[in-house]
Amino acid sequence: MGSILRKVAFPIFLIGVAAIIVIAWVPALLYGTVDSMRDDLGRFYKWEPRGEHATLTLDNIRQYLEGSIAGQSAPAAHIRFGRSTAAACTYVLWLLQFRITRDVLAVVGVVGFVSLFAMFAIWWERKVAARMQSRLGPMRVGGWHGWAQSLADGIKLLQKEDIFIAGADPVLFRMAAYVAFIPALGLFIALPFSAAWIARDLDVGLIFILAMYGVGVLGVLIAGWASNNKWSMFGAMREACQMISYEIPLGFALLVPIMTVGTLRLTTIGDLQSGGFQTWLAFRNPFLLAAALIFFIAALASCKRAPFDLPEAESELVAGFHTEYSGFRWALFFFAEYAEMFAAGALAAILFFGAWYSPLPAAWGESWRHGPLWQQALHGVVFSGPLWLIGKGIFFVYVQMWLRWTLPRVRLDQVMYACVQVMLPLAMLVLLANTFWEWQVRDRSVLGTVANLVCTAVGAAAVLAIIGVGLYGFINRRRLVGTQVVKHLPGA
Amino acid sequence: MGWLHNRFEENLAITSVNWALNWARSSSIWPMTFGLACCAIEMMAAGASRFDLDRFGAGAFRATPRQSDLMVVAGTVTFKMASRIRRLYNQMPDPKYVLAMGACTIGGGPYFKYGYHVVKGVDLIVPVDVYIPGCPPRPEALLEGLMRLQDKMKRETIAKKPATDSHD
Amino acid sequence: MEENTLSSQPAAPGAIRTEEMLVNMGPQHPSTHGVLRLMLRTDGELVLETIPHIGYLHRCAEKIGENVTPVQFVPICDRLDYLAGMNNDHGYSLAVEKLCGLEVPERGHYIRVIMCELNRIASHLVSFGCYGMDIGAFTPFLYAFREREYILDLFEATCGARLTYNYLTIGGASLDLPEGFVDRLAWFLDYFEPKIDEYNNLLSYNYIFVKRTANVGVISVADAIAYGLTGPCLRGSGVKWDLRRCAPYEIYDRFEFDIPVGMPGGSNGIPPEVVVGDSWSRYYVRMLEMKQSVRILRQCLQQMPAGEFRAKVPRTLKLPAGEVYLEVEGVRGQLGFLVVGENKPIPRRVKIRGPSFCNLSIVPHVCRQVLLADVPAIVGSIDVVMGEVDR
Amino acid sequence: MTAQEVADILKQRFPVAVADAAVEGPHPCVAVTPEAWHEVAVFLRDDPRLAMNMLRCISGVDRHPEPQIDVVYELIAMRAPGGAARQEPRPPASAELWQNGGTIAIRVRLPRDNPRVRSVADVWPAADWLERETFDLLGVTFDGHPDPRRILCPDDWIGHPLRKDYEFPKEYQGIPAAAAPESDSSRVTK
Amino acid sequence: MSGEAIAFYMLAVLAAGSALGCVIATNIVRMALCLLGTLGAVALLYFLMAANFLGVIQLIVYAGGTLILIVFGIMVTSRMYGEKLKPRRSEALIGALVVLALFAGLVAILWRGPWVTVVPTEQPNSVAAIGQALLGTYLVPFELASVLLLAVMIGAAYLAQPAARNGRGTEREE
Repeated sequence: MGSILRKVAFPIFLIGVAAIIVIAWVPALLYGTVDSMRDDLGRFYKWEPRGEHATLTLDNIRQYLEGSIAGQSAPAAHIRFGRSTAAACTYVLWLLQFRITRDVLAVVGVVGFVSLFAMFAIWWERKVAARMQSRLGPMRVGGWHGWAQSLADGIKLLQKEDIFIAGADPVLFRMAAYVAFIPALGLFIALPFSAAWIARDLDVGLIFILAMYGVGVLGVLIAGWASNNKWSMFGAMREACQMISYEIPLGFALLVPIMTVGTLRLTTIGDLQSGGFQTWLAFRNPFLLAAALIFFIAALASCKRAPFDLPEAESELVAGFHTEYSGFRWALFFFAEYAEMFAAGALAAILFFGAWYSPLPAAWGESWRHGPLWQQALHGVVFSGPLWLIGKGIFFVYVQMWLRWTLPRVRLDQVMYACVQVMLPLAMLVLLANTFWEWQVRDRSVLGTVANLVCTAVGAAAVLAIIGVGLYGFINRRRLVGTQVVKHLPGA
Repeated sequence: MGWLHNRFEENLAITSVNWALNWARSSSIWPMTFGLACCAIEMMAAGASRFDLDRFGAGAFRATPRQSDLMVVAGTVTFKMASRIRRLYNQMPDPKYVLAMGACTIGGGPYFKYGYHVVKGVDLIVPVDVYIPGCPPRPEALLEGLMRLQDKMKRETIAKKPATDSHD
Repeated sequence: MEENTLSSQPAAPGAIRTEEMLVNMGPQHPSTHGVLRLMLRTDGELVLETIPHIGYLHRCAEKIGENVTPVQFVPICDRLDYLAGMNNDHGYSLAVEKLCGLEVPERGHYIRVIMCELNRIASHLVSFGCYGMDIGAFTPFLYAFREREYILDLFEATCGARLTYNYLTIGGASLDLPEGFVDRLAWFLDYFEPKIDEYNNLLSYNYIFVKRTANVGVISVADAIAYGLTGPCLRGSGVKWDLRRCAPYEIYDRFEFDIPVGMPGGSNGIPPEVVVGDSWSRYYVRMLEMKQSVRILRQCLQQMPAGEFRAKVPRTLKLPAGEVYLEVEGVRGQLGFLVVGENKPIPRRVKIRGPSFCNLSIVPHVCRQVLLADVPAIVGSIDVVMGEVDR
Repeated sequence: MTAQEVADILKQRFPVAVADAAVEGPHPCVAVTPEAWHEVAVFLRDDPRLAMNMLRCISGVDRHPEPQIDVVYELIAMRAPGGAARQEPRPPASAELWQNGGTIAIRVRLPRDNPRVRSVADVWPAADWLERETFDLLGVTFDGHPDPRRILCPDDWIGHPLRKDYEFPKEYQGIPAAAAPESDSSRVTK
Repeated sequence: MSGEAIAFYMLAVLAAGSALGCVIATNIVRMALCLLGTLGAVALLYFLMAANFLGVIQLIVYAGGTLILIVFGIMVTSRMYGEKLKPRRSEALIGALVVLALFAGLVAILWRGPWVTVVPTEQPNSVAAIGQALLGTYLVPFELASVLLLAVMIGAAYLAQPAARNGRGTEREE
């Protein structure tokens, strides 16, 4: 059984990944279908926008799909269904028009995404770390570069005994993992993957995500307290100190783009950056670039990633707040951490780095957006779409990993010093400066254009530098690890 | 044995689940960061670039026993340390495994005769799954021991065992 | 990890009442380099007092030493400071040779120096890597082990063992150097020397690393001497004292090398935060010592004579009545052996002065009123090997 | 400064306390009576001519059939390059080599049934752990030691292992200690 | 019953139940956890009423800020484990009286207040409107609150000062 599985597992895995992408794509297409259907029918029947006919009936849909509505020669703008398919699709489309259906789908999607991403990120972190350390990382499990490593870890953690500590608070010890995990999941509700791919497009989405970050700390705090272990306690205290302090520069850094765009709605903020690389908010003026940097550092501290990983500092606190957690309960903390990491990266992308848009201006792809299906799909890859946001998020997660495996850890007083004495005044100054900039400097003015161009150049140089370093490392990947290791590389 | 073990009647479904569980367990053996003496250096070397335990999924050294599956007893066990080792073993969640690395942990090694303070074999304190001889064993030997442990894991089952069968 | 005892003594009157906590660091703790156990009395993150508990690796080496012949005891010496087995063998062999009046042939001397200096580099590499890990930088550790493998390959080619060599023995070395050793060593030295600068750039001058270690755990010269600190710990405090120079043994007077000491920050590329005697200085002395070892090794390769590698040692070596106390500059400090003979093949007493033992004894003095995160930084910079502390 | 000179200075200052001096051979050694040892230690450290500022090692030697245990203190004088023998609180770091100002070993002979000597942990802090170790392994009691506990063996350990007539434990806390070598200690001393 | 009604009743039960748990629990951190339940449920109720901004502020200020500060404060100041809170009888009596008075007041207000039963809709730009109101109509109370907070901050800094002088917290950071 094992040998057969080993051969087919990787193709199955690849097919699975493709299938997940397709499955995730279909509802978005169908939402569009249903909405346009309602618009068409509403226009045809002259419905009131919020009247009694706001809900489509099965008959409406069937007629629409069959194209049998009088006076409607080409009812479906972009999809035509045959008679038999239409009957099957009727029920699906009918269900999809309700908000509750979409919400359920969104929650399933979010949970699925978070768990898949966490598993991917854990595997990836091990590979990234290994390559930085001239190792190979997981190679055996599953075949191709140990792709099934996280899966094996997950199944193993499920089998592990869920140790409950004598002397710990029974309720709090068990609840803490959920209190940490649920907010990490919850913040994805307001996190747009693209203008259309969002569970709830809140008008205060940004603060909602911040609030979720804040609530998540409570889980860590309770976990540390309830474990009846001093190392856990130390970890929890450090986490609380760090979070409470860094929320302030984080908030200030976020105020800068908010001030520029004048909204808290993340989809609006994202859509403002559709005009290509130079319209990304971070490159608008130098203060936004500085704000992006401050935001990223503060977010690192909030996600308790190195060099701010004091709450789980291994060489000081054993494993910090989760010292006493075992099995899947511990995995929840891990999932929460990786979810928050991704959210921080995605937030940085949305607020500063062009959200779900590619560096090409979205206007160039406008015709593809309404073209046939393959053009739409291509538009999602080339111009804008969730893949871009996920890609950017993963890139920022990679930067976090990069820092983690490069930098030593700072000390608690230095963390506090950096926050209160450096980051906070800096963030305030940036905010103040940005205020004056937005007040005085017009977009089309000389100063505004020059600043935009300079910042764009800096950003482009950074991107090119990263690509260059990556290429250099890739080309010299056999030389850089040293002869000793190369001998052990497969195929060497 | 974990909470799943010894609960189910043996049948086809259980065999398949068993295979998956054993595969997961043997593919993700997380050792505890726990070095006692000389062998610990070789254990570290086994985790480092040249030998890289992580290739087998066993490179995630956990600092706390609660999250580790494998205790590599690497080095001489003394009487003063014995109670701590037992406590650490008890702190690990089931299913857990012990790998006795080196001559000292197997039976006292060079300290067998005059080592008044040396425990003559860690199996006097905790049950041992795999013994790796050597003083210290080379990292390759540790990898070999890990694979023997994987073999052992792959033979485990969650099905009920006959009552008379008392070996582990 | 254990014995969650709570103490709640009221603080000094007038101050805000605080709870003090006793926490146990070790014996199983990622940063205690083996089985050191530190009891910390803390007030929040502030460590008020540190009490080391040792003996978790007490392997009765001295008892074995007075029950077996010197040749049989050499392998046990390997396992004292298991990161620098060659240096331990060397020290014990020298002590026994001094007691018996044995003369080592010229080539034997050179082999010994080569092995000792190579092992010094290997051990300092581990120290460098582990110290990085104590501070939270994981990657230097892997790099250090990668370079160390080259040295271990050389050792393996020479004597067949990676860690416990039993190579430098009474009267010289147990085997001659293998074919091609000199070339391989020369290649390694050329490869390794630039790496030291690379690692300095990676870790030593890293801003966070300097912030974490500079001005932390400062040991004054007077304290260092009073507590019997030796080796890089003593030199980190600015004392230019190295037995290879101050009381030359073996053939160290034939080589040219510097003795790196802790220097105040601001010059020579040393970060301005650094104070003589702090953790950074101790760490940096080791980095510089690796360079000096490379220098010594290069000179060894140039001067290397041919000939015998081991003196004629009688099959049953009788130790004459009398005692000898001999110290060599081990990797972690002065490694001393007191051997008491009584006209028998087996000595009456072998006392080992492990440098880590004395170096560690300053921990309660230094780890007072420091932050919790400083404790690994200080203990790591002292670089103890528990095999040598507990013996 | 040679061992002979050190021995002469000591003999001159403590004519009674210094029993004999064996300064020839590989291990120059001065024997001191246990009662006077602390005073001699302070003198060794503070006298500007001697300035033995570092205690390198303390070893106990069991002379089993004879009822005697020796405690041997290894001292060394480290001279700062400026020539200052005693260190000021913080002598300046220097780029010059420190000098070896001479070494000496002090032997204190103690009765085997009740070995007692005054602690010198207040003279050289390094003696703190070294004396604890000597107590642990040989059972020498150091009066006035700040922390007279065992250091290597557990607190409930029975006996002092480096005594020649030490009997190996059969078990410790329920863990069997197999293969205690029978009559080995007698083999060595016979 | 519509979905919103179901959600409302569930959240109401959660909020009330958690509040009750907060009163009954003897362990102070468990109280905090119950408080989180209450605050979170109330925030979700706000979301249900399309008062997104209020809900988010409830979460960020009370659940994410104040509650954590409370728990943090508890952990820093009190004994770590196992201390149970048992009110004395007199305390319970006074508490009951206060609660009764409050309850009566609330009932009176509920009785008199006008009830609007409109399906809540999301306001297009509520955040901007709130901002305008705070810096326009209610500027004086807003600024007074800032002055109060400033005073509190200075007071806290003053209180914390001796501790910093005793420790080495300040001397490290120069």
